[in-house]
Amino acid sequence: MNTLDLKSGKVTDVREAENIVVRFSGDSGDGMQLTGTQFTDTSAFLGQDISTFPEFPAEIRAPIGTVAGVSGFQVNFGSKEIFTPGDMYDVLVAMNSAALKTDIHKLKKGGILIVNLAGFDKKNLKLAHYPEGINPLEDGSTDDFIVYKIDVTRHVKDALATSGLGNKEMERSKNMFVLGLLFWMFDKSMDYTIGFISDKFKKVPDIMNANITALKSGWNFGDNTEVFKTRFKVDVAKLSPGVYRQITGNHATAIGLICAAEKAGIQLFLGSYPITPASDILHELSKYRGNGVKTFQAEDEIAAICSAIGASYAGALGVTTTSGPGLSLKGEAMGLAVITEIPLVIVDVQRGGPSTGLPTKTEQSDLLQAIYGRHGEAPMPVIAAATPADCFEAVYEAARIAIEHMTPVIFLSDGYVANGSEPWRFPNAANLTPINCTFITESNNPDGKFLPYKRDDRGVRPRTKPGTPGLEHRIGGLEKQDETGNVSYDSVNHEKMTHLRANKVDRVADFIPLAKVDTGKEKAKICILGWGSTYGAIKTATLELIAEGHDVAHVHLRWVNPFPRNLGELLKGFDKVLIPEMNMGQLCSLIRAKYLIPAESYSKVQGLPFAVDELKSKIVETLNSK
Amino acid sequence: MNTLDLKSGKVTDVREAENIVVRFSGDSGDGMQLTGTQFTDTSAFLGQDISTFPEFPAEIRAPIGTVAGVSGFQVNFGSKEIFTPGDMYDVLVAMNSAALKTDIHKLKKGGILIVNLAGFDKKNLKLAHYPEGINPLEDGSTDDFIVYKIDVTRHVKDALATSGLGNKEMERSKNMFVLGLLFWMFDKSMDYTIGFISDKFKKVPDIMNANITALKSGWNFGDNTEVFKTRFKVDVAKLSPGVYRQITGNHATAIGLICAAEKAGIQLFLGSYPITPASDILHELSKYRGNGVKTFQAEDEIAAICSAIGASYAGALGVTTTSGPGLSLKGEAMGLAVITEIPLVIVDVQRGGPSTGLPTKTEQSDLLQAIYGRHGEAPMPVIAAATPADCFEAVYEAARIAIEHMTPVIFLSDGYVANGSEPWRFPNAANLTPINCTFITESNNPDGKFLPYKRDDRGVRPRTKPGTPGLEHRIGGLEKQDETGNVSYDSVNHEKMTHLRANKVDRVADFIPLAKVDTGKEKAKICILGWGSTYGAIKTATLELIAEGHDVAHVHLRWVNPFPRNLGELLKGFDKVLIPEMNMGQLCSLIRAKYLIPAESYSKVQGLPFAVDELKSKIVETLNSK
Amino acid sequence: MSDIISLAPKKTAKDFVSDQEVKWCPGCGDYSILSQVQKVFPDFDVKKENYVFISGIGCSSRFTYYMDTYGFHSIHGRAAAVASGVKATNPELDVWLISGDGDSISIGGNHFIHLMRRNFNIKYLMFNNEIYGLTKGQYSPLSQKGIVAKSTPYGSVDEPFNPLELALGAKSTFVARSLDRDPKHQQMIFKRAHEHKGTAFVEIYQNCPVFNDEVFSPYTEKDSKREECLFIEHGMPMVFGNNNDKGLKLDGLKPVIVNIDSTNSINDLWIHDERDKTKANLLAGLFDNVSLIPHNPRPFGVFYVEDRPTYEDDLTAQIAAVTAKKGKTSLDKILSGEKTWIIA
Amino acid sequence: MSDIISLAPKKTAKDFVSDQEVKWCPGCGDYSILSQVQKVFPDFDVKKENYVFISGIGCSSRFTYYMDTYGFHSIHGRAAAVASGVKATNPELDVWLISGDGDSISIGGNHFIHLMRRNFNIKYLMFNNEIYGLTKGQYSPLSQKGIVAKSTPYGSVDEPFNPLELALGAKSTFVARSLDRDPKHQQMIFKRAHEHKGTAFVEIYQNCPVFNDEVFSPYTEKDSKREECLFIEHGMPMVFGNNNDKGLKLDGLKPVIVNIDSTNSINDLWIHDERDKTKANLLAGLFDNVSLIPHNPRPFGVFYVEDRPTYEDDLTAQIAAVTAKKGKTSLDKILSGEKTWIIA
Ligand SMILES: Cc1ncc(C[n+]2csc(CCOP(=O)(O)OP(=O)(O)O)c2C)c(N)n1
Ligand SMILES: Cc1ncc(C[n+]2csc(CCOP(=O)(O)OP(=O)(O)O)c2C)c(N)n1
Ligand code: SF4
Ligand code: SF4
Ligand SMILES: [Mg+2]
Ligand SMILES: [Mg+2]
Repeated sequence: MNTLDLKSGKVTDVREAENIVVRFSGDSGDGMQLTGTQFTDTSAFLGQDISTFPEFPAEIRAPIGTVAGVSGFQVNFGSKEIFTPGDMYDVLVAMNSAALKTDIHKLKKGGILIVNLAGFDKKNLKLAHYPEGINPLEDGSTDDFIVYKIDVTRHVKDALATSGLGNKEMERSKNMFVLGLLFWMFDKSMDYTIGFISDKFKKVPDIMNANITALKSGWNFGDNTEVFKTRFKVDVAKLSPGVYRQITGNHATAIGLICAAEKAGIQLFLGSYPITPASDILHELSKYRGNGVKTFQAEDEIAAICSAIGASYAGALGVTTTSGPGLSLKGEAMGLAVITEIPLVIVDVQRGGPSTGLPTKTEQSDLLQAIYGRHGEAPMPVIAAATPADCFEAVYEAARIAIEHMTPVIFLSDGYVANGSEPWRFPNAANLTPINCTFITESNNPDGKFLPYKRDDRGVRPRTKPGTPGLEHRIGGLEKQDETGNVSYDSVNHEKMTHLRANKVDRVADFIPLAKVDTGKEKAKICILGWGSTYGAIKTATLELIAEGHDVAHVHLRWVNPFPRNLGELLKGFDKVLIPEMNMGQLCSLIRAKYLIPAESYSKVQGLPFAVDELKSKIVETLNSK
Repeated sequence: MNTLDLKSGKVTDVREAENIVVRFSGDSGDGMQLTGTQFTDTSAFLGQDISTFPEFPAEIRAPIGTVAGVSGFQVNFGSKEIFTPGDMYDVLVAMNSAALKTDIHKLKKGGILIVNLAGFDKKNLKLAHYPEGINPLEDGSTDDFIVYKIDVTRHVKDALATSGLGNKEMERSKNMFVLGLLFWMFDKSMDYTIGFISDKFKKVPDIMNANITALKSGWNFGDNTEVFKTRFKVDVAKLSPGVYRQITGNHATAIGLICAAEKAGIQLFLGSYPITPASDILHELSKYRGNGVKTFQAEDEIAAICSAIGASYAGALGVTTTSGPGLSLKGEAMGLAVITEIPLVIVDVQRGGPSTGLPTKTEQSDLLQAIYGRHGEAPMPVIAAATPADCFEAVYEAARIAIEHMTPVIFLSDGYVANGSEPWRFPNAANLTPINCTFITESNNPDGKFLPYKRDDRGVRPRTKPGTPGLEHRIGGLEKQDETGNVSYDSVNHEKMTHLRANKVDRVADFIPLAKVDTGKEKAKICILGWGSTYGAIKTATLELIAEGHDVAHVHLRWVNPFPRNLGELLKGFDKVLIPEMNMGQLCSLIRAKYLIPAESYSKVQGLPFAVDELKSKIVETLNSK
Repeated sequence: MSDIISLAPKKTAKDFVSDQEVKWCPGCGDYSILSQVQKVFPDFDVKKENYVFISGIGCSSRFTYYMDTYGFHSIHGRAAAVASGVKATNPELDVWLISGDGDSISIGGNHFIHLMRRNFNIKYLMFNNEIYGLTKGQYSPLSQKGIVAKSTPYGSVDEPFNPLELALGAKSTFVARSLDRDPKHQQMIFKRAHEHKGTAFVEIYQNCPVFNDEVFSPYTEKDSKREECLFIEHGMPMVFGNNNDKGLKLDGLKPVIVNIDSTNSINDLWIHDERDKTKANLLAGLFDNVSLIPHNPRPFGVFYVEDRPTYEDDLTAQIAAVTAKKGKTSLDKILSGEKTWIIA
Repeated sequence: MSDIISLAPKKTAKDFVSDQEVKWCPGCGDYSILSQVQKVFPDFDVKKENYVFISGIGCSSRFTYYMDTYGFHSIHGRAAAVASGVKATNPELDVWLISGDGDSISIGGNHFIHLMRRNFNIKYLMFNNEIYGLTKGQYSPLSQKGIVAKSTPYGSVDEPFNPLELALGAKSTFVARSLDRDPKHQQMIFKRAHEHKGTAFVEIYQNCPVFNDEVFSPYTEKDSKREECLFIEHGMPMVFGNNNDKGLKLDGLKPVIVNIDSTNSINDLWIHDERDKTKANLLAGLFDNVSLIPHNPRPFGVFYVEDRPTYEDDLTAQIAAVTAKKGKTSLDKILSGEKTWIIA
């Protein structure tokens, strides 16, 4: 529609949209992550639903201008509920040739391409490995898009001519110019970002002013020039009423752990060794010294988990955070936690494997390792987060089960939810599920010696704290006698203990919700069964397919071990079960083994989340196959 | 039958038997392992088939006389083919009260019990925790057996009265007296053992003579006294003609590796960290310095596998040997071997888990870890040994596949096959399957740079040796570009490489035998599917059940990953599939997931092998269930 | 010394004997160490329930089961990491770490050195028998080069560590050596270790009669002990020999053996200064094989002591400082973060 | 120096430049180290194909990709173990190990110390930037106490290692230190390391402009360098200072700073003896924070050299000795063992 512009009074084409996907793409040094975050936060603040997907290179700072150095930030915001950062972009901002090269293939036909002309000079084209003489802005390859070529660098320098800053410093504000322009284009207030800049650079007023000036001149550029034909109007979302914040998965994980420990009334101890993409949990938790949170940067992953085991033994909530390679190293110690029946939360933020693999990419390929990756029969509960905000609840649940059931629990996150963000209607502390952590203080054996392995009716042994008089006893990694916990090499006892440990984990199923259909109806023609971070994409695909008239249902698994009691029954109600996973079909093999149903795997191993469209085609294809 | 005794001319009851199970049981210091080994070797030498089962405590030398200190050695020998050390004993030798207490429950009704009276005095009864005043030899509890109470200690001292040895030294020959007596009882020649003693103690003639005297007086005691009413006659076995030796699983593993490396024409390098029950492979291989075998006792399991990876990289056959806890530690490095596609043999001699568990007991509980126990998609072939001698062939196959297919391979053994022994018709070196190890010396790329990840038609990349001019290149744990092997973060390439690696492992199935029925017929009512060391027990049970008229078949899996191509088809031919495992049903879940057949698990987790009888009942029960 | 003063009646050694059967081989040096620990414990002002023993895996690590205290028999080589977590969580516990030479310095080497630098207030007893006992006789990184053991039938080619040098190189704040066969010396050393505020590393020569019998006999047997051992004491001259007639002198940076006689008086000898790291390194370097002629005696006693804040004290202080400055953030504040918005 | 004499035409630095784009941050100290290695390599009598670079994980460990030699970029902390296997298998290869401070002494600490004692003939370059670069700025076990880094926003409470002391404590046979900003010094040290037959440990101060900028600037910047650095050379007096007017003297076991003037001549100074371990320890102990007044200068150069047989030579010799004595056993003999019997 053509309409009077809200502020300028000019007539522009204002397109209404339910949601818009914007991709900021530039060199690692161009500040794309910051730009994207500000755009996201502003949208969220304005009441839109959002989902983000930051992507960055494995190198700290790969050579400027190269494809290896491209850093991208994608955000999907809208007035409807948003579950994914979007498959294709409506708007692509490309700060240089390498960024264009990397991301252009996902810009929708007819989409808007904004380029920084300075990034398309000879040098940049060469760095991006375009053949000599070829400029994608001029060879017709971008004809399908609405292209805005802007000499951002020049505009910024003009705007800052009187700032007294040097060339380099001026150039650093490029991203703010672009952000201002985007704010104009989507009619978003600059207030949030101005507040942010003022706060961040309060000690360097020159820089503060330069950034604000650049931001505003970006806005003005949109407003004043006749270049731009289109603006967008995206309504606020109909989210449930409440107070919201913006949160990433790793941040949510960190505060979930703090809440769990405090709710249980015990110390939080994190033993961790840095590793991408899990390190931010360590960084975040290390800020809470004021709350008595103890973070311990161990010499390696083995020391990290062992220190956490020691901490739990001494009465804390012991936690260790890592990613794949670290999880592989922790296997032996995880077995120790299993046999000593000590609460422990193991956080694995999955990334692309095997080996060092693709450290900054996402994947779901540690599931079977989480379930089976240690010697002997050493079962433990495994839970996975569906979305960034869900990390809070999932890790809180992990801690609750660990503490209340005296068991190590694995919490699976992945690079996608860990770094992604979304608006979160956070809970009140008072409303969090209580966590019962009781330390026994008197012998549980009327006839004499304390029995550290005498179980209650949930199969759980009592928790003790060293320092408690009269309950002195020894535990360890050798097989233990039932009830007394003394070392026992007895055959029958070993089998009994193996079953007791397995049953304890299995009975966690009595303390978790039953499985249910998330979207769609029971006994639909096809069930899309997912776990972890595929949640948003599957949900969106399901919603769209249902809207298109297909009989599809979505079931999401939060606990992958044990399975909810009714899962088999629920799944058997569908004609077909399709399991999309960012691995080679790991959950699928568990489901087939347990329920003997011909579940089919839909595997994607590209270090990238599923696109809604690819999911939809696969689902329809499966529906139509005989 | 009553018959004239072969040598003495006295009339004794000589019972003919197809096979006999003898259990030697005593204190760790009583030399039971040696006694058992001598008895076994002699039987084997005389042409009988045998199977042994040594069992010893986790402590080096637990307190003398206690149940914790009991060390047992069981041997089943006979004229028919023997596949297990036997469920129950025909003869139990108990050197003290603790030994009796530990083992009497498995002596057959009517079986022979030989006790050393000196081990049943007040002190010993108390150490074995018999209640005050209770002596199992006198309270009727041994009435079901033919009991021979012999004051071995006194007889030995009498026999050695003139030896000039001290009391303690004389007592050390107790076991030889018993052995001599058993030789008499089974009419076995003492020559083999006399030879052994003469060799072992050639530097201490006093001890040598004492042992020989004790041995002979044991024989004479049987021959001269009227105490013994029964002797046994066991024919030589109808084994395939050929030259035989006696071998344990660990020993067979060691020499299998030596043969594989020599057949491939490369060095053998073992990087290992000691751990029960795998250490003997390290001990054995370290003896072969004369053959250029390099053993490296690393500082830990991680260094062990990494040094082996380095060795393979440098051109050797890199091997690492361990048991469960060590396997858990090697996970990360195993992933490195997967992605660098380097040949490597990982030997896991399984023991009771989880954690430190039951170090000296057997179990099959590392199977799923072997298959899934590392982060990311990191598949590798897994093979398991069926019997002690089969360790040779299985580890040889593991090495062959590792070398020819450029992949790490896991070889699973367990405490039972590792320490057990059997006669082995060993092969000629010349007849061993050739192993083709080619190092590329010239670029495989006519157009230029060497392509270290360019595959042949089996999906295998070329092997290089550093030091080869012109082929300099870099490999590592980051995802690699197809063909060039350069680092690549490309999404589609990652998926491609993941599939290439998976396919390479899957295609190993084209180079291994198809699955077949071992005993029984195809499409029988029930198939007993086994893997690893349950082979003997399942085979025996199947043979006996078939003889008893049941329609049972036994299928044994040597390669547990990949499965033989025809396995699904073969299994679907049976009405039922029962999978006995010394774990909680690990293979069973793999089979169910892959073939969607309702295979049932029969689980035993007692640190002990299956008894034939318990298998038989379970099979019949399953046959009869609807 | 712990800050906690016990009001209960004084305990005896027996109070620290657990109900578990001791399962070491007859004649094993471990027995003596167990007994000395049980003997000195009643002298410490620590409540029984506050003792925690943490061990790895090995014959020595079974120790934990035999003490009637809290105990954690962990996994091979990781006791130091487990103990660090325990001590960081509850600094009031009196944490004792028991470990073998393999457990400590082979598989556990990394945690060993990091524990030393961090200086948690943990007492570390390393039972050195220069062999892997529990796995039946492989050589360890402390076994002498050339040793014939199960895994090295032709003699090992591995240069061993000098564990005290390693501990010093890793910034240990307390380094001592004792012997299984000298109960009084052990008791003295355990008391000194316990007094030290920081990681106290005590190496104890421990005979394994089954797999490495008598490797330390020159230092433990009556007829050689006084010639081969140098018992060092802070502030005292370094005297040894059957008749206390020999001594060590420092010739610049070189220790020299002298006879105490008219030319060399006891006053010229090297006076032990346990606060001097250079000298501690020199002493640790007295590590000659007894077959050398001549050779230095082997020192026993406290080599080195340094006052350095413990990890847990620094951590506690940091928590206190941050809390004082910023206060405790309420859960609701943590949940809401800095920026929120309302959807009506 | 390798035993292999190359007959090919002399290589140049360029011959060691691989086709992979170098991906370190602009200004990273790693560039200089790469360039010095490439510069010295043509001077060594080693065939290009015999060089093998083995690294762990970290910014520094990417080095391997940039050398046009054989290279193995392994996993975090394990390069020493991989390299040991390579060298044991093929002693003719000229093995260079590249690692960061975290890779070497945090997760890799155990392999680090064991490599030192075993003394494989491997050149070990540790790029010390006192930070975890690749994971974006957490402190390392070599970071100064109190450092504010990503994982320790209130300042670390970890006492750092002194890596040279640690190496010496672990029986390293060659210990040296150099700086990224001193190309000539690096080249000299790399040559010395290469000449050494055994594990040559070289610590290189390496600036990480992104996460730990300028920690070493006192030693690299023109205006402070000559006051703060003590360049040591075997047989030479220890002189430093802007005008070469200061020196170190040994007062008994204590190093003292003196002004070179009429009272203290250059002849009274401590003469560096790289064969003296006690002095090497003293030198390594000169590790003062520059903010201390007064403080010792930081030494650079070769601290210590010791001749000790390499692991691979001892192993090769043992194989030769056993083979000479017992001969090679045929496979058939191995297969049959000592005792066989025949079933007809
Ligand atoms: C991960 C792991 N690797 C190996 C072992 C086997 N193991 C147990 S104790 C031990 C060494 C024991 O030697 P030491 O620490 O010196 O103790 P000692 O028995 O001599 O007291 C080994 C290798 C194990 N239990 N766990
Ligand atoms: C097993 C494992 N744990 C953790 C990591 C993450 N990681 C990669 S490099 C690194 C530390 C890098 O620091 P440093 O060794 O000092 O090298 P630099 O980057 O500073 O050169 C860490 C923690 C990993 N890759 N693997
Ligand atoms: S094996 Fe050695 S160290 Fe272990 S208990 Fe026996 S004597 Fe002691
Ligand atoms: S992060 Fe630091 S060490 Fe790593 S490449 Fe950048 S500047 Fe160099
Ligand atoms: Mg030991
Ligand atoms: Mg670093």
